[in-house]
Amino acid sequence: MAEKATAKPAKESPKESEQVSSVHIFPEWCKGCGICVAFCPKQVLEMGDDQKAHVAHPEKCIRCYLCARRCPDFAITVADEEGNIVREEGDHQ
Amino acid sequence: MDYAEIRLSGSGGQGMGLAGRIFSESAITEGYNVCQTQSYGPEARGGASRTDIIFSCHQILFPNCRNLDVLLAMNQESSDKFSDSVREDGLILVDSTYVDQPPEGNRVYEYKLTQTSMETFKIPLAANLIALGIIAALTRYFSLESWTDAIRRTVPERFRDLNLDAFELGHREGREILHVEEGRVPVAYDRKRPVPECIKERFEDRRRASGKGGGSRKSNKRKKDSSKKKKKSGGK
Amino acid sequence: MIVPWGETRLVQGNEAVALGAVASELDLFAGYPITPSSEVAELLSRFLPQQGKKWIQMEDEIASISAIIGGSLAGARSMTATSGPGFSLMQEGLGYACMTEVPLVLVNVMRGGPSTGLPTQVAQGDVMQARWGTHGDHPVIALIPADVKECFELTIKAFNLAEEYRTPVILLSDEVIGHMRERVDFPEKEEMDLTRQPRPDVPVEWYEHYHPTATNVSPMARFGRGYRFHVTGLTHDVHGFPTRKVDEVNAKMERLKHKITRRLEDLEDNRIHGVEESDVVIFAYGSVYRSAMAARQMLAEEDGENVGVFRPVTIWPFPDKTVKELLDTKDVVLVPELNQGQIIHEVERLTVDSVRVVPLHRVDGYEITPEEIVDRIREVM
Amino acid sequence: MPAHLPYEYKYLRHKKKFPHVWCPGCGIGILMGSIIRAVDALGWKKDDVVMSSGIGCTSRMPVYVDFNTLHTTHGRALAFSTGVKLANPELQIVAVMGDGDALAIGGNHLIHTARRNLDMTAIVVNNSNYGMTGGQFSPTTPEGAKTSTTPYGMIEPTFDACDLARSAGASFVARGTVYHVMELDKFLQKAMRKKGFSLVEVLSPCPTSFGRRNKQADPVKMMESLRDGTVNTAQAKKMKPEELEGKIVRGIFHDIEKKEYLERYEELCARASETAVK
Repeated sequence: MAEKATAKPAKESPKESEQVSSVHIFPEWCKGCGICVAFCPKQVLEMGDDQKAHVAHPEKCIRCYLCARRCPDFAITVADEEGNIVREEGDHQ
Repeated sequence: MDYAEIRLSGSGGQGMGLAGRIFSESAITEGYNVCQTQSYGPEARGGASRTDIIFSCHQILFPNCRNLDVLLAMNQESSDKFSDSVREDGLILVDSTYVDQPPEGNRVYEYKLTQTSMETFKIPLAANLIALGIIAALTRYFSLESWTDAIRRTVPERFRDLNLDAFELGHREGREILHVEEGRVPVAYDRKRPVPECIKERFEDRRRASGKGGGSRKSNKRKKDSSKKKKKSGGK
Repeated sequence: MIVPWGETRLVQGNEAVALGAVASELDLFAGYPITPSSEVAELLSRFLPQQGKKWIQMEDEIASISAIIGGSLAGARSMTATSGPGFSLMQEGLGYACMTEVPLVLVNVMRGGPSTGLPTQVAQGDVMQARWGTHGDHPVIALIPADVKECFELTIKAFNLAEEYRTPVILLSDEVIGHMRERVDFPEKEEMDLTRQPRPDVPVEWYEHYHPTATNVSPMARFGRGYRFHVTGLTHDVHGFPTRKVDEVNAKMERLKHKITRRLEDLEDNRIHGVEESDVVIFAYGSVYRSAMAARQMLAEEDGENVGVFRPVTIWPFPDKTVKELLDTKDVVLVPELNQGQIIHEVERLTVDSVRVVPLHRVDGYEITPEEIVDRIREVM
Repeated sequence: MPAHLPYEYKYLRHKKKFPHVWCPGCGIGILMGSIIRAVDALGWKKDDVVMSSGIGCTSRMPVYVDFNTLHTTHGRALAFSTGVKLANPELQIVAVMGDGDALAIGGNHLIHTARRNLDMTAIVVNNSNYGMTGGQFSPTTPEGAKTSTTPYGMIEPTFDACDLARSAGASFVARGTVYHVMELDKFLQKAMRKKGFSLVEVLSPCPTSFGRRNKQADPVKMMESLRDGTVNTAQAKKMKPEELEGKIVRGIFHDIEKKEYLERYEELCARASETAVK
C-alpha cells in the first residue's frame, strides 16, 4: 500500500467527558470492531453513532490496560494516576 | 444510449463489486455488451476499491473507463480522485455521510447513502443499492424489471428483500430529484426529506416477522450529545 | 448443468477458465491459493465434487504440479491454476512433465512482478518464463486469451492440445482478463471439439511408452490398465527406461523437439487485421491486443490511417514464418507489452534491419491505454 | 499527534500509514502490540531485532515495526531467517507467519529449522484460513468449517502445530490467544528469551474471511469463542476428557534446555581448526 500520510493522525475530536479519564481513544485509528467495548470489565466504553468507541463512564476505569492491549489498532491509551503513559515495570529508555 | 462508462468507487467492504455485478447483469438483460473490471489493494476492508462498468451496443475493446458518464463516490478520497475524469454532462453521486467537500460539476448529487441505510435498514451495507436506485432513476438506463431481475439473480436469497427495498428507496429518491429538476413537481424539494413511510413500515413488518425485532448490539449506542456533532451539519 | 451451453451470461475470466475445464471433462484439479487466480480453484471446488470428480488444495505449488502429473499418468484429465510466484515454483515439475510427455493444463494468471510485486494488478512479465522457465531444452505450447469468451474456448483447446501432443499446455491469462466480467454468448456443446486421444491397443509386450511415430507422439497408456510402464525424469529410451546411449538420448531429444516443430502450422493461431495493406503494424497479445484494436479504430477514424494489428493467440511456439512473411516489408512494428520488452526480441529476431521495431512498455500495474498507443504511432508515422 | 501516545508507539514506524491494513477485529494487530511489549520488556535494542515474515495478512506486520524487517516469499520466513542468524548470531529473530504460511507451504522449513534448534522465535498466527487471498482453507481449518475452497465443509484432518514443532526438535513450544493478551505477553517474553528454536501458536480471529462464512462475522463473537473455547494447562488437568472435548488447551507445552545449533557449529569450527593446525 502506498506510503501515505505519516502515522501521526491529523486531528482528535473534542473530549470534555474524557478529560479526567485515564482512557483515551483515538478516533482516527479506531475501526469500530467493538472488542474494547465488549470486554471492558467495568463497561467504561461504548460504541458511538460514528461506529467508533467512546469513553462513556471514565470514573469506572480501574486501569487494567486490557482495552489498550486488546485494541488491534493501537487506538486506545491508558495513563497512570499522574496522567502519563508508563509501562507496568518502570520506564526503559 | 449505445455506450456508457460507469465507475462505482469507495473502500473495501462497501459492496462496489456487488453493485457492479448488478449493473452489468441489468445491462445484459437488455442485450448490451458489458465489460466490468475491478481495481483494489490488499485491504479487504478500508483501502480504495472501485468497479468500472462499460456497456455498449458494439464490441467493447479497452476495458477500463476513461471518461465517465456516471461516478458514484462513497468517500472523500474517491470523490477527489475520480471526479475530474467525469464527462461534461456526466452525473456524480456522492455519499454525503462521508463526503464533506463534493466535487464541482453540473450534475452533482449529494445523498446520505450510508446514514439512510443505517436509519432505515439498521445496517450500513445497503448504501450501495440505494445508490444504484438513484443512478437507475437519474440515468434511465435499463427498465425497472431489468434492474430488479438482476438483483434477484445476483444477491443471495437471505439479502434479496433488503436489497430490493434499498434499490426501490433509491429509485424513488432518484425520481424525486428528476421531477424537481424537470420542474414537474412544484413541491419544494428538501434534501433532508424523511424516508418514505411505506418502505420503512414494510421493512419493520418483515423484521418483526423474522423475529429479529428490537435493537441489535450495534444499535444500543449512546445518544450523541450536541458537543460531539460534526463541524459541518447535514446535507448542504 | 454447470456449463451454460448456448446461453448468454455475465462471466468472469477466471470463471470462464473453470467452466472451460468442466466442459473439457476435467477429472482432477490440484492447486494452491494465489491472487489473482484463486477464483479458478474456488469455483472448481464447488463444481467438481458435484460430478464426483477430484479437487484438492495442496500444501503449495510444487505439490500442486506434482499431483496433477501423477493424476494424469493415472488416467485423469488434470489442471492447475496459479500466478507468477506459483508459476516459478512449478517450473521443475513443468520440465518433468515435458520430459515424460505427460498431458496437463497449467493456467498462469499473470500479475505485476517480479517477486511478490503487484498481486492485484496486471502484467505480462511471465511470457519468456513460459518458454524458458524450466531448465534444459523442452517443448512448450502456450496460449494467450484476450477476453472472457476466449478463456473458455482456449481452456478447452489447451486440454485437446495437451493430449494430442502429450505435453503440458500453458494458458497465459492475466489479472485484467482473469478478474474482468463480460457478457459471454456460450457456444453450443456440438460446436466444441471435445475429441479424446486414442489409448494404445497393442498387446502389452509390444507397448512402447514413447513409441516413435511420424508425429513423434504415440498413444499413451495409463497406470492400472495392464501396461505397467515406467516413468522417470532421467533421459530414457522408447520404453521409458533410463539410458545414456548417445543414439537413444538423441532420439528422445529429437522427439521432444520435432513433435512441436513438425506441426507449427497446426499450432499457429493468429488474429491479423489489415496487416497486408499497412506500413505500420501493432504487434500485441493478451489484454494489450484490446488496446491495440481500440487504437487501430481511433487512428482510422481520426487520422484516416490503416494501422494493422497482428496478434498471436498461440504465443509458443512463436509464429516465426508468418511474422517474417508479413512484417519483413513493414516500415514500423510497434510492440506494446506490459513488461520491459520480451516478445519484442522475437519480432526483432525475425525482421530485417529495415523494419523499425518500436517498444512501448508499461510495468506500473495498469493497462496500456489506446491513447498511449496512438500517440506513439503518431510519433513514429 | 494524539495527546496520549500508546507506549508501543515508539516501536512503530511513524511514516507508515495508520490505521493499518488489517480488518476491524483482526487479531494480528493485538499480537503486534504483544511482541513490541516483549521486546521492550527484554530490553532488546531495535537494531538487534530482525522481524521476518512470509506472505499473507500476518506477513504485513514487519513493515509497521521499527526493527530490521524482512518480508520474504510465501512459507520461507524461517529459511531466510536461518541465513540471517548464521551471518550474524547477535541478531534476535522473530518470524511471524500465518497458519498457511507456516504449516502448509512453509511446513518443510518449520520442521527443519526446529530440528536444528536454531535460536529464533517462530510465531504462527492461527486464524484458520488464508485471509489475504480471500478465505481459502488452511491446514488448521476445523473440520466442517466453510471457506472459499470448502463450500461443502472442510474434510481434511488438521494437525497440531505445537506437537509438530515439539517432535521436530523445538526447545520451547506454547499456544496462546489474542484474547488472553496478558498471558500472551508472558508466553512471548519466555519464547523470545529462550536460547534455541521457540514456537508460539497464537489463535486469532478473522471476522472478514473466516468469521463471515461461519456465522461469526462479528469480531466480538470470535473473541468470545477464543475465551470460551480454550482452557489453560492448569484447568485442563482438572477437567475430565469429555469436558475437554472440543476445547483447545493454551499454555507452555515444552520448555527444555537443548544445545542450540550455533553452539554445535562453534564446536565444529573448533574441531576444524584443530585439524588445520596439525
